[in-house]
Amino acid sequence: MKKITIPIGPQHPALKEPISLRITIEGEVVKHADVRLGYNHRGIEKLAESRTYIQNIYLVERICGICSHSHTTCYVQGVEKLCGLEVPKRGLYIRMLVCELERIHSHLLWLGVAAHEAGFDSLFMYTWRDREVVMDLLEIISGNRVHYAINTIGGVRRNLNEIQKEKILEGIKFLKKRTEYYTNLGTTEPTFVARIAGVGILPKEKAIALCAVGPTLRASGVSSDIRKDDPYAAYDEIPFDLCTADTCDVLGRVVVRVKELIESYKIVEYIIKNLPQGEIKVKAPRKIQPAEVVSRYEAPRGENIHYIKSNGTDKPERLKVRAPTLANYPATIEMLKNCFVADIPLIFAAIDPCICCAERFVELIDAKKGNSTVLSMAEIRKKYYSTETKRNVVWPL
Amino acid sequence: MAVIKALIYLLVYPGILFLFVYSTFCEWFDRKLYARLQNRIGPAYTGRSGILQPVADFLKLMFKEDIVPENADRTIFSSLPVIGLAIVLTAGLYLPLWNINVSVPSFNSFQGDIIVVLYLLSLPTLVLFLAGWHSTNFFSTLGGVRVLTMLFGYEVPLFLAVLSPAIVADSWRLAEIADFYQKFPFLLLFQIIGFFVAVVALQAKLERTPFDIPHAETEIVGGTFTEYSGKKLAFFRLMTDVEMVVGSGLIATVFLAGFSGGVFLGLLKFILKTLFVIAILSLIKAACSRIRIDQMVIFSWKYLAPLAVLQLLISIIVKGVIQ
Amino acid sequence: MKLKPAAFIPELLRHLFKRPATIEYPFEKLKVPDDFRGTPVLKSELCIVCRACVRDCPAFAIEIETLSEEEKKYKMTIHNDRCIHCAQCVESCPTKALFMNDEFEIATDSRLKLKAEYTYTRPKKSGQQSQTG
Amino acid sequence: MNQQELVEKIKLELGGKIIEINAPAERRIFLTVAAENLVDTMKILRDLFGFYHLSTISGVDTLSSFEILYHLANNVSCLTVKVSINRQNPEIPTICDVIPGAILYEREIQDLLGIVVKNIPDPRVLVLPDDWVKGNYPLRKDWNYQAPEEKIPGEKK
Repeated sequence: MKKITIPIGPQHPALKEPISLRITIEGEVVKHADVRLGYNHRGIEKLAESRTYIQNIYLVERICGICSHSHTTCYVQGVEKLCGLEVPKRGLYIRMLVCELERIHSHLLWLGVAAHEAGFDSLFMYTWRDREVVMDLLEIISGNRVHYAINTIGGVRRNLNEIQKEKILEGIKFLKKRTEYYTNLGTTEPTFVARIAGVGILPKEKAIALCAVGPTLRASGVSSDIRKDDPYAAYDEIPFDLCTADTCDVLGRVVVRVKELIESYKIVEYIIKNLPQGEIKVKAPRKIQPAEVVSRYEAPRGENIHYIKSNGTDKPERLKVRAPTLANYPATIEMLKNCFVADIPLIFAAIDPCICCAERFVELIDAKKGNSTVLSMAEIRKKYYSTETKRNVVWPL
Repeated sequence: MAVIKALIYLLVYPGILFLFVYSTFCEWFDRKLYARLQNRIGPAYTGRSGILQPVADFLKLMFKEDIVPENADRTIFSSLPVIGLAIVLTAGLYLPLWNINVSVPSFNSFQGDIIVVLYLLSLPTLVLFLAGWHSTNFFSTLGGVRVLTMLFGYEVPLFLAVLSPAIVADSWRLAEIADFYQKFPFLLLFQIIGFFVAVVALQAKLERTPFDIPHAETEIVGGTFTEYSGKKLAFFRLMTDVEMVVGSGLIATVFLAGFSGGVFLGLLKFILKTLFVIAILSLIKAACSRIRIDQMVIFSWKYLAPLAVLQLLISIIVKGVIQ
Repeated sequence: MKLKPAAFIPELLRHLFKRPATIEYPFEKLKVPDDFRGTPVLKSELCIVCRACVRDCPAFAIEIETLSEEEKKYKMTIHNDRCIHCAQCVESCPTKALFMNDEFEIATDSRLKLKAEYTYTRPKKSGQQSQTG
Repeated sequence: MNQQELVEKIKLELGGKIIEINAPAERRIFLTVAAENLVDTMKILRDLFGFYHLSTISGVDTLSSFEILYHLANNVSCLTVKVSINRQNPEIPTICDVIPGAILYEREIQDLLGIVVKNIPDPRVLVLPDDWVKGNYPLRKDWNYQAPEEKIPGEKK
């Protein structure tokens, strides 16, 4: 059998964002996978060096649209540590509340995307409809659906009132019921289970060696969660369980995420019931003495780490961001080997890829080179499709 | 007179015009029902509750830019959509819609027309395979190969299931089979297994979830249709719609006792019965996730084919008891 | 784990008789919450030209031009085409001269239409304001 | 094992390899070693202390040298191994043999800071475009990017 290489991306219906996976297949079986980044670079790390600490909150928020709160919290925590601020309890609790609501929305979104990649559009529609509930809650709390902008250095920007609390509890009650229904459905519908069980195997040792993070790692049976390992905010005061699965496949990742959803509902309820009174923020200085800090955060997709170095001015010397998706790419390549072509979107979606999260380094516009070359379709074909690989697809059975 | 009648038959009812109008209506019905099952609105703006949306889509595609890949065989690539559409339209003519008197066979109703319809319904699959193969795109080629692989899965169960009512009715003529079950409707109860096998096989033939493997968009982009655009894509979409009407019409004829009662009552029955079959197809589409090609072949040979054989056995026994 | 074929069908059929969850958007609209962060608006009579908003805006969307130093006449331009609706300016403003309204359908065909300009005199004790926007 | 014990044990095991070690905050340790001791240090940290997880590799350009920071983590602490290298001839050894998951981060600092990672298993460009002009390393402090002037369509100046 002859091998051919097919491009999945940078534009492909399975990918919601641009990334290029070069897949070498033999018949319907994937033999090798390679990943090429760089389609979505915005130069955020470079840009952060020329902006003040306050402006950078909103800059890091725009690293990702789905886990926007995770980046700001990670950044803000780091800056607070740099200038030694003690954030009031109420502020921390509201911050955690948004964290968990964001986790709920991200996991529901992911469940829908996974269903869509498996061709299960009804489940996709239903989960996304129910996700609107948590989106509305976030809008009520923060004033916007995607970029909540609730964090500021030294606390949070908005307080919570009784009506909002009630609405949150109501929404969580509804979502709890729905999530239980989806768990039942997702694990009993034969066509869906057939697609996700035993697909994308990542053994425990491989997961550890390749530095996988988040649900991908936990689905391989490793109990690692920054909220437990390295409690930030006030997570050490909140009772919750760490969710793992040992099937090491896509089904395991679904199970981990659904379990985490249920844990998140519990955390939200706990936070609302035990919300401390008091201030929500303290005043922050504009300039920060030279120091360095490593801030870690458990985003819905896994460990998010920011390294911040200050130099005495009101701008950081260096801000390094590592989003969870980048850490999961080596593991994904491992998972893609020897799977079917049909499983590629599912396996890739199972790490919950956020490509714009993972790519934030460099602006790509070359100022000197103004003229772009226009290639005709024929030239592109000649360039990229050599004639000998034209019709050599092999019979799959 | 015969010529005029034949022309009306070919061009108006139940020929091209009727099939076009009705298949776009069926697509709207399918889309609307699918949307409502998913708690959405579905097509809403074109015409009353979006009823003209499929026509609008068709017209829009007709005016879109039409691109033929450089390396593709131009003639074959361009002619395949038309051939496919012609095949399914021809198959539509054999549905016993205008057979007021069964004892007088009209020119399109003859012994063995059920075989002809089944054969004509197999051809679009080959057209799709050729379309995929001639697109010279990796995704299309993969789609084409998947089309053919799937054909070996569902075709045998479909044939066995559709032919077993014919065995009981002791005829290979669609009008006669329908007429037979008009007289003995209770015999249809013995064909329930066959009905479901045929519906599932039709779902696979129409490449709808859970069998939309050849054009699974999240896996192989557009599959067979990746390189098709403009008019050609419009024809292909129309071909699938007409195929859905003809396929559900065939199932309605052999399993739901056909469309007796003259032109108007027959038309009403035709619409109701095909919509019933399409509703089941939509429900299956909404309730399942796409399976893999290997799982599909295993499913067909492990469950569908044995069930079809079982149905055949039941039919033979029933026939023996009747006689 | 038990597999149940067609486990989804009862739920699907139940929804057939329910109202759709989606709405026909341009004709029907959802309500936004009270403190929604829409478009920034300046109450020019309150502005003391401290330039805190200009300093903190992460998108450099606010500009204050001095038209005349003696008359204390200023022009603030809010570039809504750059604005990222974070409401940091509202936060930074010491006199609460800026606020966010609940407008979210601000798409237009030209970026030039998105500029909001306010010409005003800084209030001393009594000040007259003129405003164009 | 708590943080203080961990620091003491690391001091004991690594001995002379340590240039500096301090623990400024809870669950945070910063450790400075020389570039030639990096791989050994990583091996010891992984095998004896369970630092399997490499969170990321950061590079800082301090204008006099490059600081490469390896953020490792286990369930007790988050340890940052700092390596300072010469700015004229920036070279570090690869740690992919010790931690295979480091490959993407090494390729990233290779692209963005122009640091040569010796014996890297996969030296291809990861994030920069294929037609990127060689010798431009965007995250270096002396590399400045001037954004083109903003032109709004239809604007009269």
